[in-house]
Amino acid sequence: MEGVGKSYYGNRVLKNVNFTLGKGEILGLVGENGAGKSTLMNILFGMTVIRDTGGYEGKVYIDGKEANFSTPFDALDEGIGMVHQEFSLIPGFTVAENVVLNREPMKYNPLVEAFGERLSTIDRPEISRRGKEAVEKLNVVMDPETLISELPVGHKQFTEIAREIDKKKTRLLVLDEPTAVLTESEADILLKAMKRLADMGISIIFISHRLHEIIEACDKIVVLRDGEIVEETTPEKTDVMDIASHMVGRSVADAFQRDEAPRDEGETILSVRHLWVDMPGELVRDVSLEIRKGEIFGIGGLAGQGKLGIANGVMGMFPAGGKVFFEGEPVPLNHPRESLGTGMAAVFEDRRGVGLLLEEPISWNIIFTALQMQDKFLKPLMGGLFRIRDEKAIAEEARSYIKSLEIRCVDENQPVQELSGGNQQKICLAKAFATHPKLLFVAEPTRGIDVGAKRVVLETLKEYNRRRGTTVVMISSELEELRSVCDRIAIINEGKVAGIRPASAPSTEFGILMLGKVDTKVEVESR
Amino acid sequence: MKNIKDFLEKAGWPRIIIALFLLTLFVVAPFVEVRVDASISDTLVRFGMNGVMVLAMVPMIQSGCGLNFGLPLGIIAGLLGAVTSIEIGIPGVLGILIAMAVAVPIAVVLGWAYGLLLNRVKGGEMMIATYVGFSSVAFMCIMWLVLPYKSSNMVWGYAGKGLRTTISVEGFWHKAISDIGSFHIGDFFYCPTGMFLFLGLMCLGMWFFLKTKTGTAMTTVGSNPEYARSSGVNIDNMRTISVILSTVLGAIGIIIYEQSFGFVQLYMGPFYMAFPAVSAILIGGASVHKATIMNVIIGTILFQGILTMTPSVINSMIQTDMSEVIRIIVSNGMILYALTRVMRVKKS
Amino acid sequence: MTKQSKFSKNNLSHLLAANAVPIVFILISVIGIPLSKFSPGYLVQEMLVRLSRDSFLVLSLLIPIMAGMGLNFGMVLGAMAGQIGLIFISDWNIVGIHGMVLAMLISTPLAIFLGWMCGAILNRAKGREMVTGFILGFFMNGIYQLVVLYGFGKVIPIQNAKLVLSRGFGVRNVTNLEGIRKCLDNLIPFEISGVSVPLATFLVIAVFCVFVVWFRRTKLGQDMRAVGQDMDVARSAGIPVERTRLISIMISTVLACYGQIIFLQNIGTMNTYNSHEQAGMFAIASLLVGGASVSRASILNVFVGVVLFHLMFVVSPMAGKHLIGEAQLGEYFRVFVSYGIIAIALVLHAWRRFKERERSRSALRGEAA
Amino acid sequence: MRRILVSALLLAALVGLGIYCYDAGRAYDLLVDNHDMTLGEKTYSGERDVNVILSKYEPIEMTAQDTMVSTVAGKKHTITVEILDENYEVAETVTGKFTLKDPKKRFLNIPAFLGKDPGWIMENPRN
Repeated sequence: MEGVGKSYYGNRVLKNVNFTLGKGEILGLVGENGAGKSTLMNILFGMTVIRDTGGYEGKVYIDGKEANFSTPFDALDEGIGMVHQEFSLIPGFTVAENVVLNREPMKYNPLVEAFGERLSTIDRPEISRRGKEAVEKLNVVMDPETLISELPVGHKQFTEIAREIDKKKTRLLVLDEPTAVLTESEADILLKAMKRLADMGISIIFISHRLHEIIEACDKIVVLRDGEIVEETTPEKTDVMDIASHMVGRSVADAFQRDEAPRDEGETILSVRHLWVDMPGELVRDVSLEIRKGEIFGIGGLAGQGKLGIANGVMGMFPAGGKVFFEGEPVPLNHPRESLGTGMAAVFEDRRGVGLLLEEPISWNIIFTALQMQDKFLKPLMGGLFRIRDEKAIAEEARSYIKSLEIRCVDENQPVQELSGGNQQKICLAKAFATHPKLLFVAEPTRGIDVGAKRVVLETLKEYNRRRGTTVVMISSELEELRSVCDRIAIINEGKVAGIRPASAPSTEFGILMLGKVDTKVEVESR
Repeated sequence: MKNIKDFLEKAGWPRIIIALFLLTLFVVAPFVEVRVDASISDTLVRFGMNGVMVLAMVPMIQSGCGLNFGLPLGIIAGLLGAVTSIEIGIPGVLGILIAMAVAVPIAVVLGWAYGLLLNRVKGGEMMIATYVGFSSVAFMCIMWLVLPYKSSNMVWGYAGKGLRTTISVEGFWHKAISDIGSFHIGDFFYCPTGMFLFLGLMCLGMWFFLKTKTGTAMTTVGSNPEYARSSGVNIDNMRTISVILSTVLGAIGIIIYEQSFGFVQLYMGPFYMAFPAVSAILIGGASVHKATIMNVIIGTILFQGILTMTPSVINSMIQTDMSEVIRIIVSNGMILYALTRVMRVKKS
Repeated sequence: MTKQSKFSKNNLSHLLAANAVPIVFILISVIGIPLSKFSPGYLVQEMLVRLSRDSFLVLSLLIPIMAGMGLNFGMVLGAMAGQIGLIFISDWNIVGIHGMVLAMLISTPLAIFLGWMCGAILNRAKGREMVTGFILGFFMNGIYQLVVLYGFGKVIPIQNAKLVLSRGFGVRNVTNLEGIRKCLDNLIPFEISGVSVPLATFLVIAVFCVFVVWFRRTKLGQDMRAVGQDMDVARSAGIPVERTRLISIMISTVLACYGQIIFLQNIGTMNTYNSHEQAGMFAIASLLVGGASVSRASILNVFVGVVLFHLMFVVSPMAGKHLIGEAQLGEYFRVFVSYGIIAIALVLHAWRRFKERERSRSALRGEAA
Repeated sequence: MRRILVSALLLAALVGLGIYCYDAGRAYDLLVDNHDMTLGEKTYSGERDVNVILSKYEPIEMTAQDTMVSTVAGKKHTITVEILDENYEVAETVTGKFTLKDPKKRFLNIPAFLGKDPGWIMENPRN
């Protein structure tokens, strides 16, 4: 790859990426979330999303020839295989059937003459032979005739890799965080299998957050940060600490300025003990936290480690267990109404899915929770027998938030789906502020919105915290943002609290916490 | 030009085609010796008769349970009420009120059970609603034979047991509501103002309900269940309330229908009664998860207009009774359009 | 057919739930038969006739289920095509097995076209194929009546006066198919101990079963199974999902058309305007009675279903008569049970899918602290 | 390319089958007549009882001066006439073949057939 760059709607995601990958070589690609790893792979794999958003700059060479894929199928023909994190396997099929999916060996029969290829019968013994052969290449103990639905998670991953290998022309294999779902032993088998594939001449791009795996398996390591390659080394010349610092070590200059000294507030407002939350993709295993009144508490960590699960668990959106005390009072879990009733509010990360009513007007979006929980904006009808919505009061409230949060819109009756990402985020915030909460969870407030809107959102959070004393719990994968806004930051790794640090702590310390080194001195006084 | 395009866009092509079709029928009518005032009055009467049943569709659509093909469940409650009121034998408006008084509690119980069932099968509601409706009508066929009703003009002559398939309400509450304040212009035009008032009252009630806290919550559940849940709304309760409301309105709707129609149709009578109501509200412009009171009114007028006009006008034009075929094509075509259109909306 | 997974304890209860419906029906029959005082010989004869008559129609439902389209309520379109073919041959007065084969040949292109249209519409209503198919059946019924009640005689010439309504055009309500009555059934006359067995029809059905088993082995069959289980994965593997679903509906519609012709040749008369609706409803009810579900159906389900359903269908009116002395009651009971069975099966399926999602999610649950 | 050829062939075969079925399956209502018949100058008397068997259909027993209707499928048929004596024993059997060409000619006169007169299949003389 030479001089590859990409920008989405104006903000630059990839800048001048150059690297080469030899035959049978394993390249470790490492970088924080949002550093551009997935965009780079989308370019390599010719995903249509790249072409739809204006193509890319620079050149990609395969075996010296320039390659320009318009669809993933071109990449497949060129011998590039991709294994995604979420499995693309048919549950009801056996391992062998999945390995040869849509490339089934076929036997001729007369009907083919009249009705075409697709009526030729499938050669079942040949399928299981090819399945067994692909599985053996991985040196994994797995019966190719078992159904996928009965396989342990690790074996599903191997099936997917086996499928890519079975394609005759595969020369380059991209593994996107394959070990994220594997146990230690399964990860080792995978690494050995990768080495064996490399020896067979297949070159591999290995993306993972577990730096010790990168060091152990790769021939070459590339570190990506903010869309730029900041480091290209070999395992011998580096170690976990060095890679971590490159991944995270942004020069302090262009981070957000911290304008006032960190302050230590009063007693605990929210105490969470041994919380587990069953949220798909964001599993929380055992989290204990103490959040002080009036503080801006940050929760960081890599994607999929469970940081988003905490807010959803406490607010009762996903099945959860453990003890949660708000202002000393126990809060029953699994009932959103209870958590909201205690004075907590939340702005969830899935804006379009959970946070908004896309077809309803702005006013309705903003006042709904307040109306629902605190019976605001209702006026009595026929002497209080019924209470109906007070349209006038609703319009006023909406207009006040539109002004204070600078929401660019025609008027308060405009359907929310016509607004930009930034304005939609502000509406979610307004919805939470309307209930005047004592404690506000905010998940990924600045994800996918332009820089200008980011600043306004963060300023508003700080302002509400200072003026109204609302305790804010901010969950974000942008470490720098947390450090610029929060007083203390907890890092979550594999569903547990890896460690809690004051915001002023050096970013490398956070980098280590993120990468699975559980910190011994966890500042939690368990009461 | 732009706002015409917007209007077309908002109104949706099929509705315009049907409206134009109805208009041409009215224009053509005088040329084929069809009395325009008689057909208008006929359309209005049918509008009053079916209005409430179409209104019964709104709550379930709003709360995201989809089109209520299980309306027969509500209709059964209404029939039970009507039959019991005739058994008691009090005529006039009081008789109707008794019928409703009996029908509503039954409808609430049926609606509640039906709502619980639908909550367990989220995603597949419409198909299950259809067959729950069908099997309950079939079940009632058995019950009509067995239930202990003795009133002479309802029971089979020879056996003295089991209800007749159609029971006349002539002596009891035929047009009891329609006649309140009704008036005639010339000898053909009859305007059942009583029925309109009642329908107006029900629509107003629904309009207010949608404004209350529960009503707002129900609409929110339909538009984005996760949003509602995150704001402390108990989704299953809201859906059950919407199903109960829809079933109760169905029960009241059938009683209004009967008092104007003049006969109570038992056994397989209500079997296909859900489809006209569903297609009417869709013609009114409702989608599978959004419906307003205006959709009810426009849809019922358009649909009933076509039902009344086609037999008279088309028959006299080409001397064949095409009305039944046209009704099937228009009514089911509309539902089909709504079902396939939903896919596009989701994608965009 | 996916292989049955091993039975652990909670799977057993799951298995009982899956086959609850056939078990219930066996009970109904066990109670009903003695009550109805039917002689075993009569019952066996009746079952054989009905098995030969309905199995083909029910088998035609297997392929869409395999392709994940659920119960193909749109099979009514195939039945309509078959009936139009029969109208033509009775108009031209073609008799015997030739007549039946000709009817099939004529109606095939029409069935292919209707199948293609139904498939295209169902592809636009992904996720709610069944209710769309159901309404499409009603809609096409309107078009069918338009064509048969008004088209025939006016647009399409009809010579045979016996067929035409008194007003000069449109086909009569009851079309007599005397010419081809039982032509397939008696093609190979065969009797054991006084019970006549329509051997030829069973041969045709056997051929069809072999076709279904063989079809599962073809690439197209494998693609359909893949599409049925997970459309997105199939699409990312390069399988043309829309086309595969379309082909599955087309095949099913054409087979339903043949099934209807076989069904009507056994009866000998055709009520032109509602026998296709009945056929659709009974076929689906029989399949569900056999223990099939909306996502999984096997040939065994078909035959068990047809026997059990028709056993109940024959027995219940007589049982009602002897029990309460009211045949009408048995009649309504029969209608109630057929609709009830479909409702129960649909609810069970949707509820189980709801539970499945629940169970797979709980597998992810972290160990509680 | 080959596939188009093969499918065209298949289509042709199906159409052929259709035409064959139409031809073989077409039912005709024939009038089998045992009356005296004069054709040109020859007259054939129909005073004996006969059994007429057309292809595989049920035998038609006919007394003298009798007419019966029989429906047959297809154009080519064999005809066997069994002439009976007084005590209804088969005295003589005469067989032959015929194809129905002219749609109007549906009238089979047995005496003319027995007299080997070529015009034994004719239009119905009465209407």
